[in-house]
Amino acid sequence: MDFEPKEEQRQLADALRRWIERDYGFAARRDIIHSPAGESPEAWRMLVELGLTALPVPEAQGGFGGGAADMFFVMQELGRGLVAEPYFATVLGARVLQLAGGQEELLERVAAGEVKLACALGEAQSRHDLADIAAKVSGPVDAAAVSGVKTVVEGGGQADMLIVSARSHGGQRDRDGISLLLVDAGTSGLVIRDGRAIDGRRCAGVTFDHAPATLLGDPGTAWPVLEAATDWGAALLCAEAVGAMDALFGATLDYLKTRRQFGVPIGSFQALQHRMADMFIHLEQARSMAMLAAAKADSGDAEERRRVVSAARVRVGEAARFVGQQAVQLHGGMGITDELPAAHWFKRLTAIGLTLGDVDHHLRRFAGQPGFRVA
Amino acid sequence: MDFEPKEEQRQLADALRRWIERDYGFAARRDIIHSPAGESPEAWRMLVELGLTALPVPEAQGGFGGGAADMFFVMQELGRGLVAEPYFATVLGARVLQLAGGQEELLERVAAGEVKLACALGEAQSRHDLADIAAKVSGPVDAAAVSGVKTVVEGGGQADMLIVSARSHGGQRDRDGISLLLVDAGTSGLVIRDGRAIDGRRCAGVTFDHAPATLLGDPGTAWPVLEAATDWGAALLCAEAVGAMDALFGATLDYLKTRRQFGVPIGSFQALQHRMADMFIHLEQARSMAMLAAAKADSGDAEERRRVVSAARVRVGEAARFVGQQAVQLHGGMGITDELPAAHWFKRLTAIGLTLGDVDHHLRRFAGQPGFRVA
Amino acid sequence: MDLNYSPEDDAFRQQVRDFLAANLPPDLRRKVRGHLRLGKDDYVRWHRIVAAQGWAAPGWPVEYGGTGWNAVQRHIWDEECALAGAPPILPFGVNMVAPVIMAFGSAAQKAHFLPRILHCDDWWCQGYSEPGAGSDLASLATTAVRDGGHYVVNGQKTWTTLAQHADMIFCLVRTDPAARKQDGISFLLIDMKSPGITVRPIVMLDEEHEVNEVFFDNVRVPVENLVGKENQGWTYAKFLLGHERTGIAAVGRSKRELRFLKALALRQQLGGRPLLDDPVFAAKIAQVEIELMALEVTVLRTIAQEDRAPGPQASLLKIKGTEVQQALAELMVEAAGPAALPFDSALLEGRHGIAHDSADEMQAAPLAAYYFNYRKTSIYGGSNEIQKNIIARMILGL
Amino acid sequence: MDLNYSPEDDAFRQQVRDFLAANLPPDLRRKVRGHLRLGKDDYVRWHRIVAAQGWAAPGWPVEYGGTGWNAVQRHIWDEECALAGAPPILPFGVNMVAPVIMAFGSAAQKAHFLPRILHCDDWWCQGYSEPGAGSDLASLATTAVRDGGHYVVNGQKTWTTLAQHADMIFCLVRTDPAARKQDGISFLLIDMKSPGITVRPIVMLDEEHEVNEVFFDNVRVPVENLVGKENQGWTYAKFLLGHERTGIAAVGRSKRELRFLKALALRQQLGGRPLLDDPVFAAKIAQVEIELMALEVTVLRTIAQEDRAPGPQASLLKIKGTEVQQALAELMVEAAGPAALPFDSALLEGRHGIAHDSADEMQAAPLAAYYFNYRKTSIYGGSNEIQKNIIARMILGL
Repeated sequence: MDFEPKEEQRQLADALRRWIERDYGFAARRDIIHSPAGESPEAWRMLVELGLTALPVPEAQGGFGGGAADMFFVMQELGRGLVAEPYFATVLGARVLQLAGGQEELLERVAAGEVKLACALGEAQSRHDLADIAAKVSGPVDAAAVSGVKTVVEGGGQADMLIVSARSHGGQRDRDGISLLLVDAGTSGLVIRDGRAIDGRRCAGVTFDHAPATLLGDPGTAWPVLEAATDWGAALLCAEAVGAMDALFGATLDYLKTRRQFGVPIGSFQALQHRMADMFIHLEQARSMAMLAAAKADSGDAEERRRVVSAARVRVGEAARFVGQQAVQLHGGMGITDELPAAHWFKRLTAIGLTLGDVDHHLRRFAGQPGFRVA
Repeated sequence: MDFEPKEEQRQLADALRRWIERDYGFAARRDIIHSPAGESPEAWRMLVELGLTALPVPEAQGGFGGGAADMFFVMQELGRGLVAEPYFATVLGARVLQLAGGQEELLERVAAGEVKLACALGEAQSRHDLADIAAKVSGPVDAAAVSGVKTVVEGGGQADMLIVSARSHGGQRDRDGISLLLVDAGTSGLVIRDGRAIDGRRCAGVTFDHAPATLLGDPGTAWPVLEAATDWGAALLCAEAVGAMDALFGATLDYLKTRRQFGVPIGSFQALQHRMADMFIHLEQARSMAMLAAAKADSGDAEERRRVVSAARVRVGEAARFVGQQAVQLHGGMGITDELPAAHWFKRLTAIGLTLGDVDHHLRRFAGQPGFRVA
Repeated sequence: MDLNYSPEDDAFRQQVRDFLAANLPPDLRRKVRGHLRLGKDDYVRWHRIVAAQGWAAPGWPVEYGGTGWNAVQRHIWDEECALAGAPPILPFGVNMVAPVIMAFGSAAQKAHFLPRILHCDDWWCQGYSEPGAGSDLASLATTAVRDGGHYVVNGQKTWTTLAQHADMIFCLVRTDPAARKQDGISFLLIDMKSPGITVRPIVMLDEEHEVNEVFFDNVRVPVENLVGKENQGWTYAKFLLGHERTGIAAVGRSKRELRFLKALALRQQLGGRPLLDDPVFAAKIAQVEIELMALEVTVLRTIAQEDRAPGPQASLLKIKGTEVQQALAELMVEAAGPAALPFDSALLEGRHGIAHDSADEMQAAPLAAYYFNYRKTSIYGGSNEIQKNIIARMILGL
Repeated sequence: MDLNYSPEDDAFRQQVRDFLAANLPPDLRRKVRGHLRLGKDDYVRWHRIVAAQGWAAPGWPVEYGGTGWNAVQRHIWDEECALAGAPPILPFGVNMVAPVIMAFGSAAQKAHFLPRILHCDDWWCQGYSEPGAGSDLASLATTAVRDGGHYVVNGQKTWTTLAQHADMIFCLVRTDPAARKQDGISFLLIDMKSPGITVRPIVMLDEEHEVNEVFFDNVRVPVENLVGKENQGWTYAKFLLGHERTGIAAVGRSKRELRFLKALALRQQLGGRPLLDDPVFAAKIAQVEIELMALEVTVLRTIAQEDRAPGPQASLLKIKGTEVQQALAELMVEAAGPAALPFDSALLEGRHGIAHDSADEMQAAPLAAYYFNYRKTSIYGGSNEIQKNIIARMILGL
């Protein structure tokens, strides 16, 4: 058993962190997220150069064939550095392509950093249930089209290609009948409404009106791929959240040691010390679960994967809420200004908590696994 | 609006408290609850003398016609003083008799303190659902008999008469078909297994085997009476819990001011000060809800009564859990010995939380009222 | 013990409701209920409507323009305004500086300022906190040095709410640097148009410009604008802290937000049923609703001690009031789910930026900003940690 | 990063399971799983079975009778014993006094005491806490005054677990009253049969006789029973605190209790369905289960730093371990509902007092006592508040 990064994992994380410290600091990030584009071509180039787009892509498609455990250390750094580029959207899309099969050329281009992806999965009514799909597939298998409205598509306005979930048959919340399709962002029948999200990233509403689309796999059979890919993505979000929490916790600890009131550092007040101890415990428990999720996110045992990923989302989500809220509280007024990174970690943690299932969703899913009822 | 006791309420509470301080102190109580009988005839005589058995009985039956608001101040003192006599069982029975009607003579004898009652309502499978009744009524209306097993009957071994819920018709959890019956404790067909409860009181398992019984009201129609009476009882338990919490909180505050470690009173540690502030807030919020429940427990508006009583049980229950556990914690080792009253208040609060519905039961009931869904 | 409102109270409530139904502008009501941002005009417009009715300052003595209502009536007024979705009457003038002027101000100050506060002719802001003096307010460093008929003020205030709109600021300033820290403080009224004042916005985490830094660079303030005696300002500030504070529990506002939350949870779906019918989510809402019921009774218990100042009991109301508000805001975000992710500042400001697909989206869009904004409530007005210190010391004697 | 057990670990686990299946007496297993009370004989019997296998002190060096297992193997052993429902090997001898004797004791002490500890020939108890020295242990007042070849001990210890069975007690005593409080303390081994020792039971809230007061009235202790140097006892006590403490998380035991809770919640009904299927109750169990999963990984992370003492990290394990244990106990009471109300001390002691109506009743009857008893876990071994102080100071540098 080993909880340390391997040497190449450590090197990559270190390189990423050095780049963030040098070129993606708080002020640089602020300019990027408030720019009209909402992303930075230079930053993207750097992520590609570091090998991050190639990391999760299989070696056969020019990638490094990294697993969720490799992604763990990358996502942790991106969370720490509040990197707002559409990287997660792209690698989540790459994971879908890899699991669905049949898009090897596209995967190569993703690995090379030439193509950005986004996953259009949620709809207005679906909340956290990704099987709740009203969008429809029409046309023959070799000339399919998609119609429907997808909401809150992270990186949807920045992507070159969209991966869309839509229904080939079945009732609106059936797991049977779901298809995944590939849609070119420049195609006809597509309206993308790009906007900012609460964490400074971009998300879009996307309307598909008979948009030409390529089926990924057989029609109506995509649920296992969709679930496996989003579990993998959920595990990555756990790692990112741990990175963000770690940094936020550190900033709060510094603040408690330097901010003085009543003639002493406020960190000398026992009530605040115990709060910090509680935050520390949350953080360590969350870190443990994020590691476990990374270890199981690409497991072949689907129930074990579901169980561990949902457990991690619950535990990390609870920690993110507590650490986020309390870090802001302990910063006092400074914690709720746009001017310190504290609030931005808090906002990112909040956004993560609303992405790919909230705590209650995953708690219900965890308790819904057959193994839960075995005493 | 007025939150203060009326003059006669205050006088009765004062008299009760003086008696408890004089004759029902910690050592005296210990002897009573460890005695074979588990109750004290002298204490009962005193409760009768103070008018407590007459208090909730209508004036027409020789009582004082007191409402739940009058009982509030009495129950608060009994909670504070940890009085373990079967008083609650008796007045809950009296409330059933009053609401069911037709037992005026028996109510007179209850008011006079000549008869103790107990309510045999729960069964092994029912947990907190008092409509979950497997016990059966048999025989004609004027010569009914009861068969079944009732569990955890408070004061069942001390009572002269038992009030029993049993089923005249309907399915096991139907509200329709429930009857309430009166059974003489000395009658044939009755086995009473008396034992101690975790709070030092007495509770019994009672097996009825064709025990002769008198129907209270028409067969199968007792649910509204049962629900109204137990709501009234639940409001009384809120008042008792507030009294117990009040006393436990006071004892903890004293302990924090006198117990010294590291050369200072432990109450000078900020983490413990904040804990006490949290307990204080719980206590005051619970007190507010217990008052509201007392004001509405005999209301004619059944939905309002259900809503408020269940809300009060939830809020008081949460407070009891927090105040109880933290008071014990703050007492350190001393808090978990049998030798200080702290643990006994804690145990009584725990027992109250398991009687007539726990927090989750009442939370579910509160959210199940039609008004909850009106936005 | 009698927990019912009297028939007179009920009649009064009806009178208030009738007034609100007839006079609260629908656009303001819509903004408030929809968690949109209020501009200066919104506040002023509503204040003047209420002032025209003579109800702008229910807590004031009748001779200054108060209503003569008792504490229960004032509570009913607050509650009904909040339930209806009326903008708040901002406290800085009516509830903060006015009571100090009444109690300690000169005749000229009373004659000049009080009517202008009542009718919202002046917009006031509060100059207490400084970068180095937050929870430890008495360590403030802004100085006022007497120079003939003026004080010359230098220093910096911060977290000054809506100072960008303000005509006047009331400030705690240090007039005797040699004295013990609470003893050398004075209470000054300063015209915001005075030369030497600079207001710098502080953008908050929801990107709203709600608070400011206010810099004083040799600002000359006429000595007539000193309230009471020099170096007695701390006493006046403390007087204010002990003043009417049951409003801080915000029971009426939280009742309105609870309704919003339930309506949202009825529209949102889980497994094909309204989210409000999910046992786990219903239990969370029920728990907050019950906490709010308890808080309302606790407020009424405090009020029932008719016109005695609530004192340290107000700390309990502040803590619980803000906890309930924050819990409601958080549950709204949770109910909205991913729909709470988009951040649409144009919509928040009442403009229509992005084309929204549905009314639901428009209702969800402000919620995360609202949740973020409300994190302030456990920090400002004496953080909840400070309130617990107060309970421990003043009520529990620890 | 690799979170899987190695094939060797798996093989070792199977070996432990086989041993337990063959050697754990069913009556002990039943008592432990059913939350009944263990008597002296129960502990001794199991200790000697394990000792016969050579596994009674896995943490000891091999030369004293240890097993030579690595940290992961020791963890597997602990976990499997707990899962199987084995009585604990009490820590006072094996894990507390033995390491001190090994590190600081004389050759004679090692030769005499260590084998007797290994085979449970002596029952040890711990004499640390005093009425005036709980969290502030260093303020202890029990004195030992040198008189020729003896120390004469006077004073009182308290919270002494199972002292009523003990043959030996290891004590912190004050040998230099003039020194700074941590500096004048010595570590003495005292025969419980010495004249002048009185043991008084302290009955706990669950009415169990688990702890005691121990009074010393001119008790004469041979100087040979001093461990290490006079006035160095505090150092030895601290050494012990930094020792192996991942076991304190009690992951194996909590896994066993989680199974018990689920089995109970499958039998109990709500609305005609198993309580475990109620979404609200299921969510509570799931939350504890997830906390326990996280704790297990946190323990393994600590262990993975192979044989480095966990140090202040142990405070985290202590806090979370006890919180999980207490939450499980509380949920059991909640699941049992009113059935947890009867208190049957005869049943707890393994006798059959009251005739119970059903196996369900017998399973429910001990649960409230178990819940009450487990309130101790956040108090003893350094209260959880003290553990937070340690985290703040030692890990966070506050």
